Amino acid sequence: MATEQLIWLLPLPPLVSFFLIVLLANRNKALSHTIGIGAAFLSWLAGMVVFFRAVTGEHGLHGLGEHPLHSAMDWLPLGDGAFQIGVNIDPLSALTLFFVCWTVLMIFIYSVGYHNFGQPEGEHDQKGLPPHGATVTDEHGHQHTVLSVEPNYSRFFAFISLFAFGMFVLVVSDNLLTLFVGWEIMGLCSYLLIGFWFAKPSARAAAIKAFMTTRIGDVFMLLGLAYLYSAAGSLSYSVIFSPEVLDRLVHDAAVGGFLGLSAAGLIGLLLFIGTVGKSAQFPLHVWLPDAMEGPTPVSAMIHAATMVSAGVYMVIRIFPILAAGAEHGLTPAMTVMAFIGAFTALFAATIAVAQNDIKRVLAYSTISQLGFMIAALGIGAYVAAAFHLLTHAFFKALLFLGSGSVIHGMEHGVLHTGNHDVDPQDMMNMGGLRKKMPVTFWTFLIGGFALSGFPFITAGFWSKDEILADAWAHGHTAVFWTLAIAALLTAFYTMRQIMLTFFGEPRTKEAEHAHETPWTMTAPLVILSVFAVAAGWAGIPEDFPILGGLVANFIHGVSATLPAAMIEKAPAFNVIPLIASLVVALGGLFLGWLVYRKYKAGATDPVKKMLGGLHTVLQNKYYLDELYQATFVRLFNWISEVFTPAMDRGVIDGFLHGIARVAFSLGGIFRDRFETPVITGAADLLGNGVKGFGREFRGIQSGRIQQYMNVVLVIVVVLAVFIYILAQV
Amino acid sequence: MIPLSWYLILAAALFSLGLFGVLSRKNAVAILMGVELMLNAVNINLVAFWRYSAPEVIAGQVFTIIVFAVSAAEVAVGLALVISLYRRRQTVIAENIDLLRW
Amino acid sequence: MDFFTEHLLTAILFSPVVAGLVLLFLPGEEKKLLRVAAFIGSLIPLALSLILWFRFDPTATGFQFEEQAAWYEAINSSFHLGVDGISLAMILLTAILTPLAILASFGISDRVKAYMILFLFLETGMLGVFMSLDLLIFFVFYEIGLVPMYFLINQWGSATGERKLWGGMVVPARTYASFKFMVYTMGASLGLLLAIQMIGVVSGTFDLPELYRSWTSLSGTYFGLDIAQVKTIAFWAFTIAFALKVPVWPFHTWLPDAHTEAPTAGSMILAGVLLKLGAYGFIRLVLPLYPDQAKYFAGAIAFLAVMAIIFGAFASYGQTDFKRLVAYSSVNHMGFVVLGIAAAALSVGTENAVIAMNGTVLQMFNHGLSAAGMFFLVGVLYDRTHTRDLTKYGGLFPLIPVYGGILIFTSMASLGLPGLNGFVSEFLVVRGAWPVLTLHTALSMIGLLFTGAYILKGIKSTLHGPVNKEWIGHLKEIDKRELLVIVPLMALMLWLGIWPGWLLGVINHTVTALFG
Amino acid sequence: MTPVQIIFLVVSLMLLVSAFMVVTVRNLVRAALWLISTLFMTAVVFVLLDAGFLAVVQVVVYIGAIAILFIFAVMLTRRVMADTGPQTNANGWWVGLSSLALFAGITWILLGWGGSSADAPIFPAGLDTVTDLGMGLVDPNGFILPFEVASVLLLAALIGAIVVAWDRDN
Repeated sequence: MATEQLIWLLPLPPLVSFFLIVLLANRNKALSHTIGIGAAFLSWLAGMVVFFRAVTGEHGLHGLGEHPLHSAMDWLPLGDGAFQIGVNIDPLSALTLFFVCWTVLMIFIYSVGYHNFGQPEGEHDQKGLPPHGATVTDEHGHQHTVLSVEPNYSRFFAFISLFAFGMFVLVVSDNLLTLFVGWEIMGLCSYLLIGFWFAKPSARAAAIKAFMTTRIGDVFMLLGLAYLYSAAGSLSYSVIFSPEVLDRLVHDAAVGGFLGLSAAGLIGLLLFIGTVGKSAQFPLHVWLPDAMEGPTPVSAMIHAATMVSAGVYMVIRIFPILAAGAEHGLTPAMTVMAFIGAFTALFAATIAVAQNDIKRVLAYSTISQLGFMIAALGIGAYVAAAFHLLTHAFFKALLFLGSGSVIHGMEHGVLHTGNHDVDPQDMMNMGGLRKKMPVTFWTFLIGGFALSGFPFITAGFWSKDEILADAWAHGHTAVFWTLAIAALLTAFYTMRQIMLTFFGEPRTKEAEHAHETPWTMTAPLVILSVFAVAAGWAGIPEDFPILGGLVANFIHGVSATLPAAMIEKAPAFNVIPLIASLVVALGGLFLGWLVYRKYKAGATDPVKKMLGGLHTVLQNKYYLDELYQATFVRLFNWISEVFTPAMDRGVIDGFLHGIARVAFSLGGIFRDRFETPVITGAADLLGNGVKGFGREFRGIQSGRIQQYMNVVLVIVVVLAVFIYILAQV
Repeated sequence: MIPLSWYLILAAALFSLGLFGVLSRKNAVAILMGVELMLNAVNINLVAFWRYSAPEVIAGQVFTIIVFAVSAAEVAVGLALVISLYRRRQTVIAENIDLLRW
Repeated sequence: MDFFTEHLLTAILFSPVVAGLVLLFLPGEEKKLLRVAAFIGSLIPLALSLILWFRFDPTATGFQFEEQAAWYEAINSSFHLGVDGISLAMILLTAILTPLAILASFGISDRVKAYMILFLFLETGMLGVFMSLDLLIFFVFYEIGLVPMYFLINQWGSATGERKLWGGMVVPARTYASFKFMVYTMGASLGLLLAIQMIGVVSGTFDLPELYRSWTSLSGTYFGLDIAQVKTIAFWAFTIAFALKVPVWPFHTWLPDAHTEAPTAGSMILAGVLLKLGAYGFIRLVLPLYPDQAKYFAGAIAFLAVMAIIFGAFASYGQTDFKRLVAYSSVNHMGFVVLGIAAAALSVGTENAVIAMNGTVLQMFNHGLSAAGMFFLVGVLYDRTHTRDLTKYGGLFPLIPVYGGILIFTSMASLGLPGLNGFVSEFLVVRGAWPVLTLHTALSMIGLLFTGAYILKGIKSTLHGPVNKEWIGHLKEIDKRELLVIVPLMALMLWLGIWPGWLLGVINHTVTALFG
Repeated sequence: MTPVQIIFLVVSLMLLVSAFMVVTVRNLVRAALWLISTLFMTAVVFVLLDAGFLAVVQVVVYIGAIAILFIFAVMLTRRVMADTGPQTNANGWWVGLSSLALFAGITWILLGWGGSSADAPIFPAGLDTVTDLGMGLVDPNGFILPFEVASVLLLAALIGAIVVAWDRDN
């Protein structure tokens, strides 16, 4: 099969799987996950074939950059032409496709175990709530409470299938509109999956929050698309990133002369706001931590492999527009990105330090890492951003799945003791899990070190180092130092997490009874941990001392995606950013170990002691949620519930009722003063007169024939006399 | 010879007598008899005018024949009505028959 | 052209009336028979419309299947019918929605005969508007539609609910709503009638194709006014009549009342087709007859459209009555239609106009599907719970999973989720409007944002959250007949979302010829 | 006074007396008999007017059919009304006066009219009125239409009479 055809087919298996599960297999759990995983596997297979065919084509990645695998067809007939959609694989999408395929397949497999397939159904389990566990009796007659299977098991696979479809569509599309289609389908799925346990009010609220917050970005992105489409006449990558179009966009002023931007600048900013929403950048990041209400595989799906990556993927994709006209320093759009990215990286890292929920820490670290990527793009470090996107996807998926595994183990303990007040996600309740859950521990450790940027071995080190190197090389020192501090904090809170979770003694009974998870969960962890290490080797700078050149720098080829004029060489090796990387990573990890090595149950969190009041602020996420609640949400609620009804019912309907009232009273006056006395009066008079006359004179109608004849006789006589007299005169 | 006026006065007298009968009698059958008298008066008039004005034109006699037919029909229907009324209401007095009263 | 093809439009137009007359002679107590007969009767125009669709030549310019018969010769008004790509889409929409609405009203058991007959008459009224090529005929059909709808709301509307008026006057809500609907619409059509007569007097004909040629190039002085002033007055008369029907802010307040109080099928048709009459009036009459005025006032109309989009969304979000929430969503969605019309008026002759108008017509079709679907689903829930209060539901998803899935699907179509129908049309409208009405378009995004908010509020309050114990065991799953209503709609939504080319191709050719 | 005039006067007198008796006698059977007399005298008047055929018809139709019908009717309805009670209604006198006035008026007019004293023209010789009458009644250019209408009328009256008088109760 031609590769292009294969690309067209690539996203379809999950979509088919979605419909099959929804329509046919929704009562059969085994069939559902078989279909789901089968579809994910097919897509994975297709993805791998496409990936290897793409990167092993003539002239490698550079050849692919110049001649992407591309196929398109007419979709919307418009005017004399048509809007085309199609598929496109260039170095950037090939790279993205690679990690998406892997993480998606791993997450699918992991979900089987996470949702307790094969376990009995719980007696009190309800659809829409997490399973509460089932009571079983063993052969000795003892009653145990064990984990119970998720009641909406099939539905979960349907949703993540659709989610995977959205992501594949986004990656393979050759234009921004179908990219947006995939983008929004994922938005829907994230809504459905965050609200998977929809009977929990918190999950329901989180789902809506996620959808609405990202939608703020989406509507701006829609405007950006409309603008770009009208300015460039197309949304296909091959057209909008062509030098002529870029040139035109740079030299056209933005519509209405908005802030003195060029058209490219405004389009870029509008599209970037879409990413701010999707990739949870400040100030639209608030949805992501709440999104932890979903099942853990969902968190991994959203926060690592797919949705948030999609945001970054999109800005990397439109980088030519953002950077158009950047010959004289950063464009305004890039400046904004660099600022927001760097700020978010630091901001989220500070919050992560003060969180106790194992998933929330990861959520904030995700926001922070995405900030790294955005900041990297903002300073023009295209390759570094793509590289970090790749490595982050692997190690963050690993960390989320690992945390899910930890929670799962803790839930086991909770069911064993029967004390449901213990939050299995709270790190303060853990400790010592290293021995209970060895596979989870080692893989989590790898993931954590990758996130911290543990030097030379882990993937995170290489990608983060590349960002810092770029920042330093291009002289963006403010960005450099901000990111460096963020990286330091990252290493610190990661170590804090590892220490609190796995080291020391179990701090609760539940932790003592935690249990390693089944192979369906640990196997994905192991596979992902391989990538969390190895993915970094693909991007070791060529001129790095000793290690450089050992493995060919594959990642740098991604820059071939850009128009030829924009491709820059990797910055020359500089020792200062390297030292900075080493110091922040190792220093952060050491600090974390130092602070938490002796932490005991019941003791105050050392971080809290150190930070004092600031800790409360951090724990409450700088009170941003409360601020939004008090301003925007309240304002909009007021508009909806008070202002608009008052306008509709009060002003507009009031006006209408006023007219009606005037008409009614005019009618009343007319009726009482004219109609009733004059018209009706006259008519009544006539009628009554006739009636009265008839009543008086009906007596002559006696019914006696002879009387009538008498009358006739009289009249005849009278007439005759009259005529006679008349004749005489 | 007899002047035309004699016939006419005879007819007028007969007509007046018939009219008196129609208007004054109580019995419906008697009223019908009065009607017959009036018709006969008309017949006399018709024949007299025929004879005195244009005996060669037969129209006068034709009218009379038709009056015969009409009066025969009238009597037949009238008497049938009277009998029918008599059967139902046990009366033939015209004054009691006032179904068409208001 | 055989006889059948020549008179295809007449056949489509009057087949519902014939079916209604047949119904008249069926026994009134045979409810099942009446329902089935009405359903079959409404399938006839659908079948004929499909024939029309397949015999329609999408590449030809101008009107097709034209028919002309003498009607009112003294004033040069003739019974002139014809279709082009735009009206064909609307006819198809009407023909699809009516059988589904009749199927949806199988639950009605009160005066079934009258109900079904009114429904069939209503269909003829709507089809007539989309087919007529004569101003007087247009107006006649435009008004005919009001009467059955008035009775449907007034007689079969929701039985409970009251509306307080001034001075302590209290009237039943359905009486209030039907009265408002009728009087408001008629009042606004008064100007339309006068303007139509004025056109007739000035140009001596009511024939649309002829007016397209003569009216726009007319010059001179009439009624002591310059022709431009005359046209401006007539333009506003037309605009207000259609704006009220669409409805555009601030003429929209009849809509939530009428939609909320109407029976389920009535709301489906009201939102699905009747609102389109106004938009169709803009496209068929206002833009071609008053291009200069439309261009001059496009900004004002766009402003009203944006207000409709924004306040429609806000108002919808503020409701606690599920049906009212959906009703306000129509204000929101139809705002995009008017925005597209304004953009096309402003940029006529350019690519922007073509794209905006394509989006507009497609949006009309799409909103017809999704709004009808939403109203139907609200009706299904109401049938079971006898309440529309959102606070009384909650957590119904586990009780009625199939219904829940369908509700989410339809809600998402209404929200404009890519992959479903609403997205394509909204995107095209935004794309077409952006270059010419930038600020308006940007502001309308507030409305688009809140579209999400109210849709999610609907889902949140019904399906999600802790299960409301009251309904456990009392809630039936959606049944087969109801599935038969909603599944075709869903299929169309999905089909149009994934592959809108089949419909847009037909629309596009006409739009390009008219506005390109 | 010619003999014819004398005959006429006698016949007239008998006729008027009979008629007077018809409208005044209490016993209706007698009234019917007086009616026969009146009708017979009318037939005589017809003879005097050279209308022999009509006289015959008068006797056959009126006396032979109509008068007999009257007698039957009187007999059938006799029970309700004693022959002894007053046979005239309350208006009797008043009606009598107006009838007399009518007669007086007509006579007065007749007397004032010149044509009424004219003599009869000579009866044309050879004029066969019977044949003419017969031919006239069936002549399409003559009186066939009134004749047929009269026939239909008679038929209708016949049927009508039967229907009306039909005693459905028995």
